Amino acid sequence: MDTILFFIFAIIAVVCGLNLVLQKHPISSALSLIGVMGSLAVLYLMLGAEFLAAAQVIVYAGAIMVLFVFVIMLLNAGSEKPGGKSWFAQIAGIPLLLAFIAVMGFVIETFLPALRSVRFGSFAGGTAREIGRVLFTEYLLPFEVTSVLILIAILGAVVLARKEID
Amino acid sequence: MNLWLIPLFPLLGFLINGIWGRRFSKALVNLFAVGSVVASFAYVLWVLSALYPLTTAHTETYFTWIHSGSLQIGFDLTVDRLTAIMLLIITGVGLLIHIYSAGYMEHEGGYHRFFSFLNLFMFFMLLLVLASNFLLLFVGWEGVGLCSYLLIGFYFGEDFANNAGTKAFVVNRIGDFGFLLGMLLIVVHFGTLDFATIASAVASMPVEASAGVLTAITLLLFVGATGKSAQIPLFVWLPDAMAGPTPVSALIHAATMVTAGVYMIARAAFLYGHTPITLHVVALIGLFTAVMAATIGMTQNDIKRVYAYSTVSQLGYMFLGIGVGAYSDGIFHVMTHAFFKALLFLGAGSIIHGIGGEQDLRRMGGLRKYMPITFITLLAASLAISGFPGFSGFFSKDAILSAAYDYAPWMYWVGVITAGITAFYVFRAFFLAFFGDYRGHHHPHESPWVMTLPLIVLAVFSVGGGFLNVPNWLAPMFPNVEHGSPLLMWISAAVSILGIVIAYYIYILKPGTAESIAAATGPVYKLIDHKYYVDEIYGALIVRPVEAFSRTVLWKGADIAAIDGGVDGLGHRLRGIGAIFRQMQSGSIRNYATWVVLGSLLVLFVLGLAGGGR
Amino acid sequence: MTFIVVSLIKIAIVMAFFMTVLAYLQWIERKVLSHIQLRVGPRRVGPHGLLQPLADTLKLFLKEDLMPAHVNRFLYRLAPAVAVFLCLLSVAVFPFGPEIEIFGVRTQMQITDLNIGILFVLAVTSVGVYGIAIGGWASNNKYSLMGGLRSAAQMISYELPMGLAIIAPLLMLNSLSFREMVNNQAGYSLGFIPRWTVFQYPFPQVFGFIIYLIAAFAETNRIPFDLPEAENELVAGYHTEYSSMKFAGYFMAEYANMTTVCCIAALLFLGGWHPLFPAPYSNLVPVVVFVVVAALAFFHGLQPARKWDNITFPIVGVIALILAGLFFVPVLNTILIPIFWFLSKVGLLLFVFIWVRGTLPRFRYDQLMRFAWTFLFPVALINLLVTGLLVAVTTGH
Amino acid sequence: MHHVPLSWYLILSAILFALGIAGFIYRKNIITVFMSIELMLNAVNLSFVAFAYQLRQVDGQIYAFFVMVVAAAEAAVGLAIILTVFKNRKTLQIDEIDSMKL
Repeated sequence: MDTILFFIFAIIAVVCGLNLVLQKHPISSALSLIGVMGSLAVLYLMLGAEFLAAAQVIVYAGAIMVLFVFVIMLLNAGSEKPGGKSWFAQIAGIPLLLAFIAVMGFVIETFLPALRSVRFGSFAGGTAREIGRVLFTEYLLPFEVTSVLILIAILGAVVLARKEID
Repeated sequence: MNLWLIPLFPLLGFLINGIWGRRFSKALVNLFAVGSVVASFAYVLWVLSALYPLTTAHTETYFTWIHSGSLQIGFDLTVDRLTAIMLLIITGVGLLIHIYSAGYMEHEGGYHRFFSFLNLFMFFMLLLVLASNFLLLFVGWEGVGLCSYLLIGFYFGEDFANNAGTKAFVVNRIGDFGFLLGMLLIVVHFGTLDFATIASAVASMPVEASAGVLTAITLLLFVGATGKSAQIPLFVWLPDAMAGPTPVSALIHAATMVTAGVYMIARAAFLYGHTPITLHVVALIGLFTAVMAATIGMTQNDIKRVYAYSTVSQLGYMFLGIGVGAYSDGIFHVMTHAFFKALLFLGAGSIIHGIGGEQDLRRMGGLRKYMPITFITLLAASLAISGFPGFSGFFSKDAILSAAYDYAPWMYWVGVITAGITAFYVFRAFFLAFFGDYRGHHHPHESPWVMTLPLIVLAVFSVGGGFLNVPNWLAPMFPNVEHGSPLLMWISAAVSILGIVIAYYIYILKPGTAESIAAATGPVYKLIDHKYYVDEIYGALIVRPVEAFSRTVLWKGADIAAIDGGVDGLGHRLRGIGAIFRQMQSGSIRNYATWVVLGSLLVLFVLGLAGGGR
Repeated sequence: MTFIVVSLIKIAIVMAFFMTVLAYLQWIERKVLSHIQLRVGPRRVGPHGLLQPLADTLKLFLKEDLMPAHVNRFLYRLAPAVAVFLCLLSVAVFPFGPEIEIFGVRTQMQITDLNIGILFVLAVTSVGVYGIAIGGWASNNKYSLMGGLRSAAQMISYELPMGLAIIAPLLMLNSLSFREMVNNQAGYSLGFIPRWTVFQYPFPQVFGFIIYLIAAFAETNRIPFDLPEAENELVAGYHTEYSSMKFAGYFMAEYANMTTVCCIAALLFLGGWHPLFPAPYSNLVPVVVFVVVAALAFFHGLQPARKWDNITFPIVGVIALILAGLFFVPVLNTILIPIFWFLSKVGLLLFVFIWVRGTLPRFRYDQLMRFAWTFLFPVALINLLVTGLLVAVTTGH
Repeated sequence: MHHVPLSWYLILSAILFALGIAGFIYRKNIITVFMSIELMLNAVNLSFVAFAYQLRQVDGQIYAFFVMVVAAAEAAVGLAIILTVFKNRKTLQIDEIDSMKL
């Protein structure tokens, strides 16, 4: 059962990833990115990270991608004009990509020690209770720092994006 | 006994005239300038009378001037019989020349400047003579060089004066360079510069048959002497030094400064005694300088140049005397030469003063009617210099020639011939100036008494100087060996008289013969007339190559190619490298992205290699 | 194997019931609104317009499915589908009854019990924004674009206060799964006060409930916040270009969202299927209610105001009586009572929605946004802080 | 093959990362580039969670969570910048935005 689920969502993720790269219009690549995030959420569930899966959907798909879709809609920029891509990228692009994936695959297969096989539910570490406990004890400082970071980001965004009222 | 007062008086004269001279009247400047020399002369007489027998040197040390490590140099002055003679010459002749120049410089600009420099010269000369170690002597040595430069270049408005001054200074410096090296070698070898200590150290050393350290020291010191006393290689500056006012030529380039070289070697006799090779070199150079200068003197038309070349020639005789070991005869000739050469120059000065600055013999003549005193005093001087029996020149020159005969007979015969030539060219100038009719277009007139009085005093000394028996006065310092048979004396006297008769014959009886001889001898005459092309040779051998070398190699090569090339080149190359990296800032985000990815892959690769995955 | 069969059956039951409720909710709304506005509402189709929803769906179904030319084809079709799919999704986690034993099978009256139930619902609502945003953008006209943007912005803004309002009760119920939350609300403190979150001991979540409701109105673009598709301003907002089934999709999505939100409110704040007062008495309440309904029906049936009243009203009365009778069957009793209480709470909240729609005027867009960020959000924060403080104090660790 | 070995998850994350890089380099529209960066971040999150599973520790997930937070902040600021860029230069094509001068 797990393998079937894994394959379904892995393929969805890869297809959406490809779609993101190949699509001309940003809105379609945005939606394909949402597809990738959804499938990743499911994979997180498979790996026992429930809270993270929910967070992924809420934060990534629900908030960040909405921003992206918003900006795309607001700017209403058309699809990319063809041409202008360096000849090197045209020719060497794909083979290099495959080479990179092959190398990473090789590295993963050989270097890493015995990896477990993924059984759904065999590691239930990712519950909200567990993450909450760890987050507010061991990782309290990073948590506070990131909250400050988010505050700064909000201020920055507001300042940058508001219309000049002058 | 505070000997330091002797040089102090001229120094004070220099300072006073130098600082406030501009505001003083001529009389006041005279008062200080001449007054300081009079005081110094009087004090010298008083000191010498106090120390009369003076068989041994009287040294006074005042303070330690330099103390670095083992080298200890003190500011200490010495007086011994040799110094006594030099002091008397310097202050005596100096005083006469100061009085003379008061009249001569009457209507010249920069009156106070002239006298302050003259006093400064006196101070340095006295310091040089009184010094009891090489370094203090060297201070005086440099000081007089400086003053000669200042005084030669007195008419700094004129180009020839400036060039002559610079030439004199540069040539002197070259000589001083040799002197400095000699001193350094002494310090290295003996560890001190004091005459007494060196003398005691050298006494125990063997006489150097072959070339050793002592020979090197003495030779280097001799190089300094040739520079200062205008001998063969470095004499070129003296004839041009005539660009200065005549009293300067008289005092510095006749009586005192040029004899400094001879005095220095006499002072360092304890060194030269041990190096026969150097003495032989000194003798040879002295002889050749004498011969060469005398021949050039024959063809000169400027009266001061004639006397300048005669100075070079007489200095050659002094070095000959020293070279053959007759130190006392050399010094004796220094004294007599001081008298008659100063007189010759002052006489020439009064002639030039009389005929409005004209110096060319061809535009003089028949002046005995207009300047009787100058005529008589100049006659006495000419007789003295040509060694006419009974006059001072005869005694000192003859002593040197007989000593030369003992040393090497051929030297005697060359010396005698040169004496004859000397007599010839001196009287040539004398007859051209005073006999025949006046060829100039000025109204010649006799100089005032303030100029003629010193002439008379000097004339007396030129005639009587020979009887001051200097050699036996210096006996305790230099062993005086009786030498030469009377026959040699008569031969030299006869030759000099012959020279006078020939000159009389050519220039008085048959005025046209000079030109005919010149035409007849043709190339030889031209060679001599052009002073053996010495200046041209130096120019070609040294000046032009050095100039060319500095222009091509130093300027173009080192400066432009190496330094500029290096610096600008570096800057250029950096810009080149900068240009390469500038390409990276192309502004295209895709380039940046590619660089980012490549960079991260590289880091990944390195980490993979290094880390190797735990 | 039984798991799949049982869950399939449950899904079938819930979907059937849910779809009919959606349809008739539309009818109820129109009837209530008309009575609020002293008018009669739909009466033509079937008795008292009861068949009106059926007529509407048929109409929408049969209408020609327009496909405007300048529209982004794929996204135009995708948007309504996404909207409908997402709002139906969250029903899966709502429990409407305790553990029961039917035909020898022990099961929970709930399609599935996720231990991150509430997070799942939150995720679904946050993703729900895309349906509207993309719909607005894809139809490629200014009004729908503006409508889509505004409603998306509004939903996002109100998602925050709603999220905070939801977190507050969680502190007290300290579990994310709906079933455990409702179980924690069982029992009565001081004998008669039910331990619903709204009345629970450390800090009754009355404020949380109110904030949640307001945010819920905004989330579902209901009246006070329905500016995006307000008729007189942006024509029809994001679904201007849509017709027939696609329009029906949006329509259904709106009502489905409304019911979902009410279910969450009922489960979180009003104690799910727990009765208002202790057991023995509460069982009688449903019977009493139905008997009263039957009486009213017969009374109206006797004095027919309209042509067929004398027939329709008695029929209604009889049905009510049958229902009342059902409650006496011991086996059904355990099932029906919890459902009754759960549905009555949800029904009450839906009535509130419709009631508000009939009475309140519409917010202007900037007022709406300012209200969210400057008032609702801070109050929700304070509520959360106070709850946290009191829970920490009372539980004492 | 009853269960999937963890290495496949890692390979999947590698593939997604590679796709991210391709998009990052290849695309010309700023927003698409920005999104491919987000994709890369997601790929990293996946490997984080995979290793959290492998090591039976929840720290990996915490890191993934923080990555998500940072990505949110970055997206906010980045999109604001893209807005201003578009306002000033009327274009989103990377090649046309290559000099500081407008």
